Amino acid sequence: MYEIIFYLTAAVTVLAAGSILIVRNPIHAALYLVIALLALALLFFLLGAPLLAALQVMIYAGAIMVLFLFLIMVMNLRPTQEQLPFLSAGWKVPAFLALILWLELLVLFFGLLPEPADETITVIEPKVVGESLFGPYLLVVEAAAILLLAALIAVLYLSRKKRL
Amino acid sequence: MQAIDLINLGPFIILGLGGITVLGLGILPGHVSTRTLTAVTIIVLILGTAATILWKVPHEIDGILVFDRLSRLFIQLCMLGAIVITVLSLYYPPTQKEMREEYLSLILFTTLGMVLFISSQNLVMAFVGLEILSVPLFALIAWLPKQKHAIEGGIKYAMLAGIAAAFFLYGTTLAYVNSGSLNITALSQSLSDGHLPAIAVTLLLVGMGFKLALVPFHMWSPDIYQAAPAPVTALFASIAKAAVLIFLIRLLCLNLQPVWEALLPLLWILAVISMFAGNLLALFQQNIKRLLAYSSIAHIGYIFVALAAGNSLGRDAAIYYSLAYALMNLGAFAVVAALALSDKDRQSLEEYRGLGRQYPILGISMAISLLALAGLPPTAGFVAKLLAFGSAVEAGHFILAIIAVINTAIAFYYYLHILIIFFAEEKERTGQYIVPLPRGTLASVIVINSLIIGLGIFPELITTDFP
Amino acid sequence: MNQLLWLIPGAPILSALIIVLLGGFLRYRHIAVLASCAAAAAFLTVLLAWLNGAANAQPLQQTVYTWVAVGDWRPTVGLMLDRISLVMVSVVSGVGLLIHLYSIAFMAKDNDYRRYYFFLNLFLGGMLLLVLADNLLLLYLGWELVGLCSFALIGFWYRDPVRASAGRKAFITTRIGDLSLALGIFLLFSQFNTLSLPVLFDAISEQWQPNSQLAAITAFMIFAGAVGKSAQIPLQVWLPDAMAGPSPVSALIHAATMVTAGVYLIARMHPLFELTPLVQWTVAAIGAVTILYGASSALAQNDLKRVLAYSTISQIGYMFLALGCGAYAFALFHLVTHAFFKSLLFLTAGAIIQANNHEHDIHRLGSHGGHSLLMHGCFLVGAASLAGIPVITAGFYSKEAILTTVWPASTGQLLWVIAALGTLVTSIYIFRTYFLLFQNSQKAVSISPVNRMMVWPLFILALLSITAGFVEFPAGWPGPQLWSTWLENEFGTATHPPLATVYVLQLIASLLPLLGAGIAFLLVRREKTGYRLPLSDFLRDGWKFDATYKIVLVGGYFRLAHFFKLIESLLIDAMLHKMTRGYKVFATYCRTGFEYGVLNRGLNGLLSGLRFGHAQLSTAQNGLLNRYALMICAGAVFLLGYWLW
Amino acid sequence: MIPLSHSLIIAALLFTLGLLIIMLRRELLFILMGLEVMFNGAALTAIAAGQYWTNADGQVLTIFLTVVTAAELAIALILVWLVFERLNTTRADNLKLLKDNIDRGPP
Repeated sequence: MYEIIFYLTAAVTVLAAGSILIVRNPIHAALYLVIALLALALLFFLLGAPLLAALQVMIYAGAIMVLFLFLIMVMNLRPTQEQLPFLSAGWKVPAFLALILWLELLVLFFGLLPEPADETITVIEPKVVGESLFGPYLLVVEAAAILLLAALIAVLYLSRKKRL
Repeated sequence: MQAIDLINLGPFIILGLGGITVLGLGILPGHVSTRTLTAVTIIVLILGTAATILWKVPHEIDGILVFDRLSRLFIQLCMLGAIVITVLSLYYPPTQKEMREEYLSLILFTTLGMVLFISSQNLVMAFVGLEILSVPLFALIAWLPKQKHAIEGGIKYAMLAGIAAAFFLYGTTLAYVNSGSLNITALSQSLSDGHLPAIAVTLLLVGMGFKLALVPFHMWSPDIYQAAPAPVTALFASIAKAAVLIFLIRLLCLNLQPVWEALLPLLWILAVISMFAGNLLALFQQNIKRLLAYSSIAHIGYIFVALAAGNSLGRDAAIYYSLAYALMNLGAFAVVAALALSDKDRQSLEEYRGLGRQYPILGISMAISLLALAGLPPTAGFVAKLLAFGSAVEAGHFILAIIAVINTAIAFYYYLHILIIFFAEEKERTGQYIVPLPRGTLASVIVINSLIIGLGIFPELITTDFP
Repeated sequence: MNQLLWLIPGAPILSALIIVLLGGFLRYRHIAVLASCAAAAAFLTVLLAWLNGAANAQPLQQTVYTWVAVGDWRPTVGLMLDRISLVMVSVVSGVGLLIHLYSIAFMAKDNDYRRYYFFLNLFLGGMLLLVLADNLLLLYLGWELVGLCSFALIGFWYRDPVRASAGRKAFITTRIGDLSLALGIFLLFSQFNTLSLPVLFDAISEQWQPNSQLAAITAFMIFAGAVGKSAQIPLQVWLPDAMAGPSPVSALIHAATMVTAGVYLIARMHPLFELTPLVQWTVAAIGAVTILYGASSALAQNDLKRVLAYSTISQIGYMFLALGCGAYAFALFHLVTHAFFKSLLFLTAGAIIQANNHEHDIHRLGSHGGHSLLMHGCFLVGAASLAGIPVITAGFYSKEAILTTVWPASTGQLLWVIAALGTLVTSIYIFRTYFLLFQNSQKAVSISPVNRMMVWPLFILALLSITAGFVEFPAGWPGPQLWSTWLENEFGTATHPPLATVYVLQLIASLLPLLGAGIAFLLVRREKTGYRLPLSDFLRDGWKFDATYKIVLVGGYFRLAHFFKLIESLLIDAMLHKMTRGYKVFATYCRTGFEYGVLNRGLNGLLSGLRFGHAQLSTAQNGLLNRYALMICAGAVFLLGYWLW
Repeated sequence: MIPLSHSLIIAALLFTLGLLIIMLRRELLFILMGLEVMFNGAALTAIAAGQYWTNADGQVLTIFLTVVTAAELAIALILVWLVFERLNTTRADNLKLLKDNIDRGPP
């Protein structure tokens, strides 16, 4: 049962992400992305990371997607007039390259690590994550705070109306 | 966290708090002049440099950051570079009105990113450091949103840097898959099973190769060099690249010796294609910023010649070359920044005709920087090339050394071409906007060039005693 | 003490850098004091070395820094202070200091003081570097630095075309020697793969047989370098003209330091020279000829400074003579005493000339009269020392030592006779100058009081010109022979003939200066009545060397060209007409075939290849974001593909 | 229990899909979405590996990834908006101001 749910969710993720390739309407694309990200949250949950599953839903689906949709509306984008990528001339080389890349990764991953003996999923509790985050990774948290501050300043500057 | 940790973290704390201080000063009700803000920024950077002197013994915090001679040297270099860039920006006409607390704090933050990246011992720290380094750059490149070029450069850089970051991150996660830890030293410990660490390092190399503008990840660099304001170009063409190089050297040469040795043929190929592509692209280029971008691609190729040697001399040569490279490019772009017109940089080579005669100090500085880039004694560029090619010869890579020397010869053509135009007799030049040369610019140009000469005369100061 | 060695050349060079970089902010007084302090610092360091017993200890060595270490190739800036260099360093820094002090007053009125002090300091630093270098590369660097500075200092008043051309002449003439020296150094490096002096000496004595051809060639090359710098025949022509520079410069460069660099070089490289007796004999012979040349030319000069210049040439001839006879210690001894009395003479001459509105002619200077008593005394001391008045002057002791050791060398008797003759002539010309200069000094009223700063150096030099000889009494005398015993370790002992012979020789040699002074007195009395020496024009022009060079080299060249032109016209007219035509056809063929076909096409091919590559790559830089991303992806595929493969 | 390699392969697929989106789509917003997909592929790898090694580092890594993505995306979006406003386009192939000038050719 567990396996079936996992592979099904994975299939949904991949299919939703693949749909972004071919849809015309940006809003549709954004919605597909949301689907992919939500499915990914489920995958996280299934892989024993409940905290991250929750965070994924909140941050991506909640916050980032809203940004996307907001921008699409502000720019008032119509369904694109561009030809579908599979019909345009230059699609073969990128697709081929991406396929090769994936195959390479696949081959390289093959049988690299011994699979663990026990067959159960160990849930990694949010508490453990928190302790790790504010224990050894404290400095990185501080650095991330600076990163967000820098991004904030940058965005504020670039979006200032007065100058334009 | 102990007292010694705090002392060692001094430069980082100073930079972070300094950035916030500059921001705070900028929004005070009473108007604080840009000059004051710049002064505060420079003081913060000087304090940060001073704080590195407190590092006595090599020290490591929780496997996250490491403080040793290598990181100290390059942290000081980054701080110095940031000071120079701040001074240049203050007198850089196009951004003069746009330069307030945001700009200065972003400079400080991006410096913090470099400093973290240089001294990180942990891949997560490295990733976050890399992002702190590059996120402010997105904005700094597009700092003049009135100019279409700038916006285009900004968006291109943001997108492509995102891809590079994704590759870097993917490499990080694969390293984690390999060893269950994100520490660099741990990565080397479980090396026995397969070549997962090698794949991880390769993907990290893609991410870093983008930042370094290594062929074939170099395509962005001329466009962005052209788009960005010259001081910002100087920033990411010199010290940012040096920071990335040092992390690469720390990763490959200091911690993952076996992977390094396995990677040597790959580094060999990358070196050759980078040198050829960079020099060929630069050869007939007429836009000086693009030309310098291409030339720095070739220089990354020379550094990879040293890395491809795979011996300790190669490592030292790469370290020395990184330092020299940062200084030389800083010198060249500082002159470009100093000669900017009121609203944009001079781009075409023809716009520089005769300027070397008009501004003798800048002319001499440009000559020193370019001759150093071309690799003439007694500059640091000569010693760097000597060490790099010497290490290749020592490792038995004669063909590589010969290719490198041929490339140096090709490169000589375009460096001299710039200089000839720079010092050409000027034609009728009336009504030309003449840039008044401020003392700060001159001083920083002089400091950089005396360092180039000084390190060429005393290279032993740098090349001794790396772990 | 080892750690302070760098200060000796370092202090003047640093001060020179400060003067050239920041001199704009400084006044004359500051620059002069700074420069003098730098010289003083160098001298004090040397003094400190003496006090610390450097004279008796092992050679001091300091590697200031290794420039860069690549494999086995480690060019270093290393300094070495052994006894030879200790002698040189003491003289150079000491006399240099005195001349710096003298210059403070001498140059006070000149506007170009900044340039002057820059080059003076740089010169001093270069000379000290030359002397202290522990490898030939550094020595050569100092050698060139000294040459460059002397060029700049001789032509210091470059607005006067004559003076400027004198600088050029000095530079070009010494360049000929420098070239030869460089070739010699290359030869040594190619043979032994090192330039470090101690290593080199070991290698030379181990690997080269005595009389080997290679050794002879190398030694000759180095000797030619020394000849150029030390103004020996046939490269002596630059020195008399070099008097165009300011007098302190003449004293520094052409009496105490630069011209003795050649002597130092040969003394330093003596293990090499000892392998090749032939070259050594050449050194002695050149020295002997130069003695006569210089002395006789000085006899006929009327320009005060030219007298001294020719005298310098001849005195350095004595040093070369001593070097050639293996008496290195005495060569250095004479170098020291010569530095003292010749600097004294130059500085006195400079003061006299300056006090009399830059009048150089000794007759007119003499008839002006009115030289101060001090000048009179100083010049007399210098002249006596130069002539070698027995017992009381330093010049006597050093010259006597050389003469005694010349006798037992090969063809020594002949050389001795020449040298003794030289002594006589020396005495004649210098006392002639003296009598002419001070003939009217009875009516001495000091017209322009000499600056105090100029007096002290003169006084010290005068004292040294008298007393410096007492460190080495001639062979067979009941006095100490400190000098030769002290330098024994470096050079070994010089031989001297049996004592009976020695005493006879010494008696003759000590009578000659007195005789010369007497002859000079008579000569001057007759000269006042209009008498002129036979051959005086010939002598005055330095044996017509300049003219000969002009005729032989320049004229010969033109003759040759003319000759060729004549032959050419004959041949073309007569019989080569047809061949020319054939040649033309051939040339045309070559041009079309080779030049256009191979050269042009090859070069164009290369160029268009580069252009093609540029264009191809440049087209890829099309600004398309997706294309750039594609490239990144391709790169990743390539890198990962490597691991699969 | 899912073998680690299966998760890795799915993650690699997501990563390459994201890359493919970037390479094929010309709309700037689509490119950004592709970037998100790439990042999430990496995140899935990290979570799967965290499960394999049963330690929290994978999740910590993912949290930082989220933070970084948010920061980067914010700036990227504002730049897209600027492009739209100043250059009146949302397509990547209209951004051709910066490129090598190949018409003039070498001198």
